[in-house]
Amino acid sequence: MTDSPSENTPEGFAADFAAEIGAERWTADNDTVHVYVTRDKWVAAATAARDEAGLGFFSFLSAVDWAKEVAVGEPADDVDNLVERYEVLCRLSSATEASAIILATSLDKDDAWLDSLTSVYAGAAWHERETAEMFGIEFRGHPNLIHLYLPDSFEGHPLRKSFALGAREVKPWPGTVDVEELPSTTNVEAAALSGDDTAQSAPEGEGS
Amino acid sequence: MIAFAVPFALWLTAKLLVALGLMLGVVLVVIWMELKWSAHIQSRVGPWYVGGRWGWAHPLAEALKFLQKEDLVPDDADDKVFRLAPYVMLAGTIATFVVIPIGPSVVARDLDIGIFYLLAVSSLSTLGVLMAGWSSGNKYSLIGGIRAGAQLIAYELPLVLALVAVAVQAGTLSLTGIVAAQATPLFHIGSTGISLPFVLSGQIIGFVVFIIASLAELNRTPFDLPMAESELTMGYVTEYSGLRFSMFFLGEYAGMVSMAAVVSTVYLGGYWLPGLSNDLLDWLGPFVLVGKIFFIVFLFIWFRWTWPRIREDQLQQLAWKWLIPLTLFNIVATATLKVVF
Amino acid sequence: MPIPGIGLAKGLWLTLKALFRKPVTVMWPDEKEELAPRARGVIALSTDNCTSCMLCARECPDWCIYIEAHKVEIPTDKPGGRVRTRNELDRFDIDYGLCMYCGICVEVCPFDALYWSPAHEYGEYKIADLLHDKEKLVEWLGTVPEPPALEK
Amino acid sequence: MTQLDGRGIVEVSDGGVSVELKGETMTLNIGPQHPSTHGVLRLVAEVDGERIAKLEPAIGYMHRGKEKLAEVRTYAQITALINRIDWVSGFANEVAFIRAVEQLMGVEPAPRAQMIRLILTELTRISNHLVFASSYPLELGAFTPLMWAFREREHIMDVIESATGGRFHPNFNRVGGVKPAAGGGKTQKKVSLDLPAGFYAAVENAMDRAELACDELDDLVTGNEMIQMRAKGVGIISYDDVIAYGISGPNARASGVPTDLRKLETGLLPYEGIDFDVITRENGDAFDRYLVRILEIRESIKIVRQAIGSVPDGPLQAKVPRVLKVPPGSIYVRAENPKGEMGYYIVSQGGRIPYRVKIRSASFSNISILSKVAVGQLIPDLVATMGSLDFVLGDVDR
Repeated sequence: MTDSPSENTPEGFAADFAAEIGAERWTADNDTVHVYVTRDKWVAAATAARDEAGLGFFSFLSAVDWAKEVAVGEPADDVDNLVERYEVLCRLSSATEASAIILATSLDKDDAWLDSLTSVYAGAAWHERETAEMFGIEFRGHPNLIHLYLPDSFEGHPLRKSFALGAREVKPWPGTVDVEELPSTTNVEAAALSGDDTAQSAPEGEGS
Repeated sequence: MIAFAVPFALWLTAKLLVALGLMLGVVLVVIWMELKWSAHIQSRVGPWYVGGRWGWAHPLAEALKFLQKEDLVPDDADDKVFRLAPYVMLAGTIATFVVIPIGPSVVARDLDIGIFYLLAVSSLSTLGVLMAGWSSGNKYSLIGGIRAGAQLIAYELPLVLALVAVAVQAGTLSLTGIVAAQATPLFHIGSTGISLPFVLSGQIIGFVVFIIASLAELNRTPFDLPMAESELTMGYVTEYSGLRFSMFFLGEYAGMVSMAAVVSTVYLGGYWLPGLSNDLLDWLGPFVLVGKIFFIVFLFIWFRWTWPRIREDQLQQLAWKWLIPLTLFNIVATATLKVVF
Repeated sequence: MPIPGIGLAKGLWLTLKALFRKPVTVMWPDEKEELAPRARGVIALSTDNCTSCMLCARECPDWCIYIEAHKVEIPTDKPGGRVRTRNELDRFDIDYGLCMYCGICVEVCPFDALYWSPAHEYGEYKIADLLHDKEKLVEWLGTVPEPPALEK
Repeated sequence: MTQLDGRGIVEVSDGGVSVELKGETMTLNIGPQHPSTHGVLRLVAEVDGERIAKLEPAIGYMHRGKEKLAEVRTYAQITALINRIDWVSGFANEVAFIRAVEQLMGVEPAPRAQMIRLILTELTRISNHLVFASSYPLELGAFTPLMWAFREREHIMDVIESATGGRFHPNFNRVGGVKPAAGGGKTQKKVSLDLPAGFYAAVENAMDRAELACDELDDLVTGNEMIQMRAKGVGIISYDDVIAYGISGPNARASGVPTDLRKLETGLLPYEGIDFDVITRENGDAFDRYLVRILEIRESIKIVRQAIGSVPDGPLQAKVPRVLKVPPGSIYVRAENPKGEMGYYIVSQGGRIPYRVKIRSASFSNISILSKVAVGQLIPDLVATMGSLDFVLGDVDR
C-alpha cells in the first residue's frame, strides 16, 4: 500500500497498515493508533512502517508491566481476567505529517526477549537499553545492551510493578495521622476513619 | 673599592624595590580595573563593599584570601617541578621591568641591548607554563600546558619581528634610546619641532601585530585556550590552589602590565610627552607611563569581555599565515623608508 | 560579503556603550525589589480556620506537612445540651527543606487555613531549621498581601 | 574534513600529506562534573592528542525515576512533578500531559484558559531560547552576552511570576483549564487567579526587551566572525540522521526537517488563529542550530503579540469533578516543547492514579547522536557541538 491511506483519519491509516503487515488487531481510541503484532513480526513490521508507510521518525520505545498484584500504586482495572505480560510499545511517526502508530507486542514474563530494532532505526539503541534495564526484557541483536541509567551494581528492574518504592518504605506517611480521641470516649468511627481511607497504598501507620 | 660597592649594591636594591613596588601597585590597580570594567560592561556593579566606597580593596582581599587557603600538591604530581613552576613564570614577567625606562634618568638598568633582553626574559614564562601543565599529573592540565606551549612559541615570532622593525627605525636596541628617538622631532613646522611616537610614524602594522601577539602571549581571550574555562576547567592552573595559584594569578596580571609597559614604551613614546622638559619628566614620567599602560590594559580588558576564543588550529594559522608575513613586510617597509629619508 | 572585521567592530562598539550605562543590579540587603503579590514564597497558617482535617497532609506530594491534633469538648451554654467537640491543633509543621512550593495544600484546604505569602528571606544555616512550626507559620500571616486587581 | 579510523591513525588530508602517526589513544573523562556538559553528563572519550577517536556518553547521574514516581501520585501531584523534567522550560512540559488527561476524560478546556496557556508556553519558549542563545557563546568563551540576555529575560520571568506565582515552575495548569482560584475555602475561592492588572502592558514591555536582547545578541554574537569561525561547519547532522535518531525541535529544523508540532498537532493549543512560520535552515551545523533559535525567539514574540489581543473572556476552568478519576484507556499526546517533541503515553486504569506514564523527552534522543557526530572532532568542536544541541540533563535522565 504505497499511496497515502484511504481517508487519512487515524482509523483509516491503522486499518490499512494493520492489514498490510498482518497484525493481530489494531485499536484507535483517543485517536492513538495501537497496532498489535506477534513477536516474530516485530522487526518486519517496523521496517514496513519505515519504508512503506513513511514513518521514519523514531519517537520512543518502552514497555508496560501488566501484573495482578501491585507493590506500587493502584492495581489494574479488572484484575481477575488480566493476562500477566510485558507489553512493549514502540511509537513511530512521520517527521512532517501527523500520522503515527504505536507498534505493540506482548511478551510473557518468564520468556521476555525481543529482536532489537537498532538495525532498522539507529535511535532505538538507547531506548532499548533503558527498557531492558527497567523491565528486564532482553533485546537480541543489540550492539551493547548494558545499563543506561542505573549503576552497574544495581540489581532488580525498577519499573516492574513488583519493585517497591524504597523512599515510601522508609518514611511513615504523614497522612495516616488523625485527630487524637478524647481521653474519655473511645470513638469507634474515628478509629475506623484513620484505618481505611488511604489515598495512596502507604503502609498502615498507627495514629500517634 | 668596598666604599664604591656598598652604595652601588644599596642603590641597586633600592631601585629594584621601587620598581617592584611600582609594579605591584600597578598590578593591583589593574586587577581592580578588570573587575570593575568587566562588571560595568555586563551591566553588573562589580566590587562594591570591600574597603568602603567602590570596593577599592577587593584585590587586596583576594590576595589575602588566597594566602590563607591551603596550597596542596596532588599525589601523582611531579613534586619539585610543580612547586617551582609559578615562580619561574613570575620571574620571567617581573624581570622585564628592569629595562623599562620610567623617566629620562630613572631606569633600573639601562641595557644597550634592551629589546633583546626583553624578549629573552619574557619567553621564560613559557617555560613556567609548560612546567605547570606537565607536572600537575592531570590530563586537562597536560592538554592546557601543551596548548600553551604551542601557542606561546607560535606567537613569539611575530613579537620578535615587530620589535625588529622598531629597532630598525630607532637605530638602537636600548629602550631609553628608542624613547629618545621618538622624542626627537621628525620634521619642523615653523619653529616648533613635531615629533611623533612610533605608532603614528610608520609602525602602525607593527603596533597591531604586537597587540595581537601579546594577547596570545598572555593567554587572554580570544586566545585563552590554555585556560579555557569551558573546555579544560582551568587548563594548566587546575591543580594549583592557595599561594601558588595567586602567584599564577599575579603572573597573569603582571604579564599584562609588563606587555602594556613594553607596548607603550616602544610604540607610544614611553614616559615622554610633547612639551615637557627633561627634568619635569623626571617626576611626571612615571605617571605618563602608567597612564599609557592603563590605556593599553583597557584594550586588553575590552577585547576579553567582547570576543569568544578561537580554536587552536585557527590560532596557529593566524600566526603563521598572517602575522609573520605582515611583520616581515613591515621590516622591509621600515628599512626602505629609513634609507629613503 | 560584509567587510571582514565589521562583526568584531560592532561587538566592540556595543560593549563600549554598555560600559557607560548604569548597571541594573539591585543591591539586595540595602535595596529590595517589590514582590509580585501572587509570588509563592512561604505558606502562612491561620490556626483558627484550621480544623485539622488532614487533607493538606494527605495531598502533599512531598509528605512535608506534619499535623497533630486532639479533640476538645466545647462547653454547652444550656445544661444537658449535646456535648460537641472541636479539633485543637497541637502541632502543624511544614518542612521547607522538602517542600517544592507546588501549592496543592493551599488549594485543597477547604477552610482557608493556608495562604501564600511572597516573603522569601528565611534562609537558614542548618537545614533542620527549615522545619517551620505552628508559631512561625502564624507569624507569616502578617506578610500575606492583598490579592492584586485583575485585568478588566 | 579530517577523518579517523579506529586504530588511531590520523589521515591529515588538508595538508595533502597522508602521515601514519600511530599513537595510543588516551581515555579522557569529560564530566560528570564539567563546565560545558549542561549538568551531570559524562562523556568517556578516547582522545588521540586532542582529536576524539571514540565517544560514549554515560548518563543516569540525574535519573530521578519520574516514571516510577508518577505511578504513586494523583494527576494533580504529577503536574507538579512533571514541570521539573526540563526545568528551563517549566510550563511547557505540563501542556502535553494535561491535554492528554483532558482528552482521556473527554473534558473540553475553557477557551480563555487555552489562550492563557498558549501565551505562557510561548513566554517559556522565549525564556528557554534566551538561556540557550546566551549560554552558547559562553561555551565558546564570550561572557558578556550571557549577562545581557539574562537581564532582559528577567522581565519575562516577572510577567510569569505576576500571573502564576512561580518563575520556573508556575504549576498553573489544571485539568480542564488553568488554576481558577487561590484556594478551596469560602473566601479564597472568590480570589480569582485571572490575569493581574497591567498584565498585557507588562507582556508588551517584556516583548520589547526580548527583541532588544535579540538585536544585541545579533550584533554581539551572530555577526561575530570568531563565533562563525568556531561554529560554522562544526557538528553537522544530516537530514536522515535527524529522522533516524528521533531528533526533534530546533535541532531538527536546523538540518532542514520542517517538523513543528505547533502546526502538526492542531488539537493542542489554539495556534490556528495565529500566523507564524516554521524556521528551517539547511546545513545543520552548530551555527544554524544557534541561528534557528534566535529567529524562533522573534517568531514567538510575534505569536505573543498576536495572542494578547485575542484572549477570549469566560471561565478559567471547565466543570471538573473535585476528586479526579480518569476512565480506563491509553493515549499518547505530544507537544512542541522548546527543546523538541515532549510526549506523554498515559495508561489509565480508572483510578485517581495512572497505571503507567511514559515520558518521551526531547533531549534524550537529541544527544543520542553525540557519539556519532563527535568522532574526528577536536575537543573545542565537541564543546561547540554539545552546546548547540541545547539539552538539559533533567530532560535526558528523567
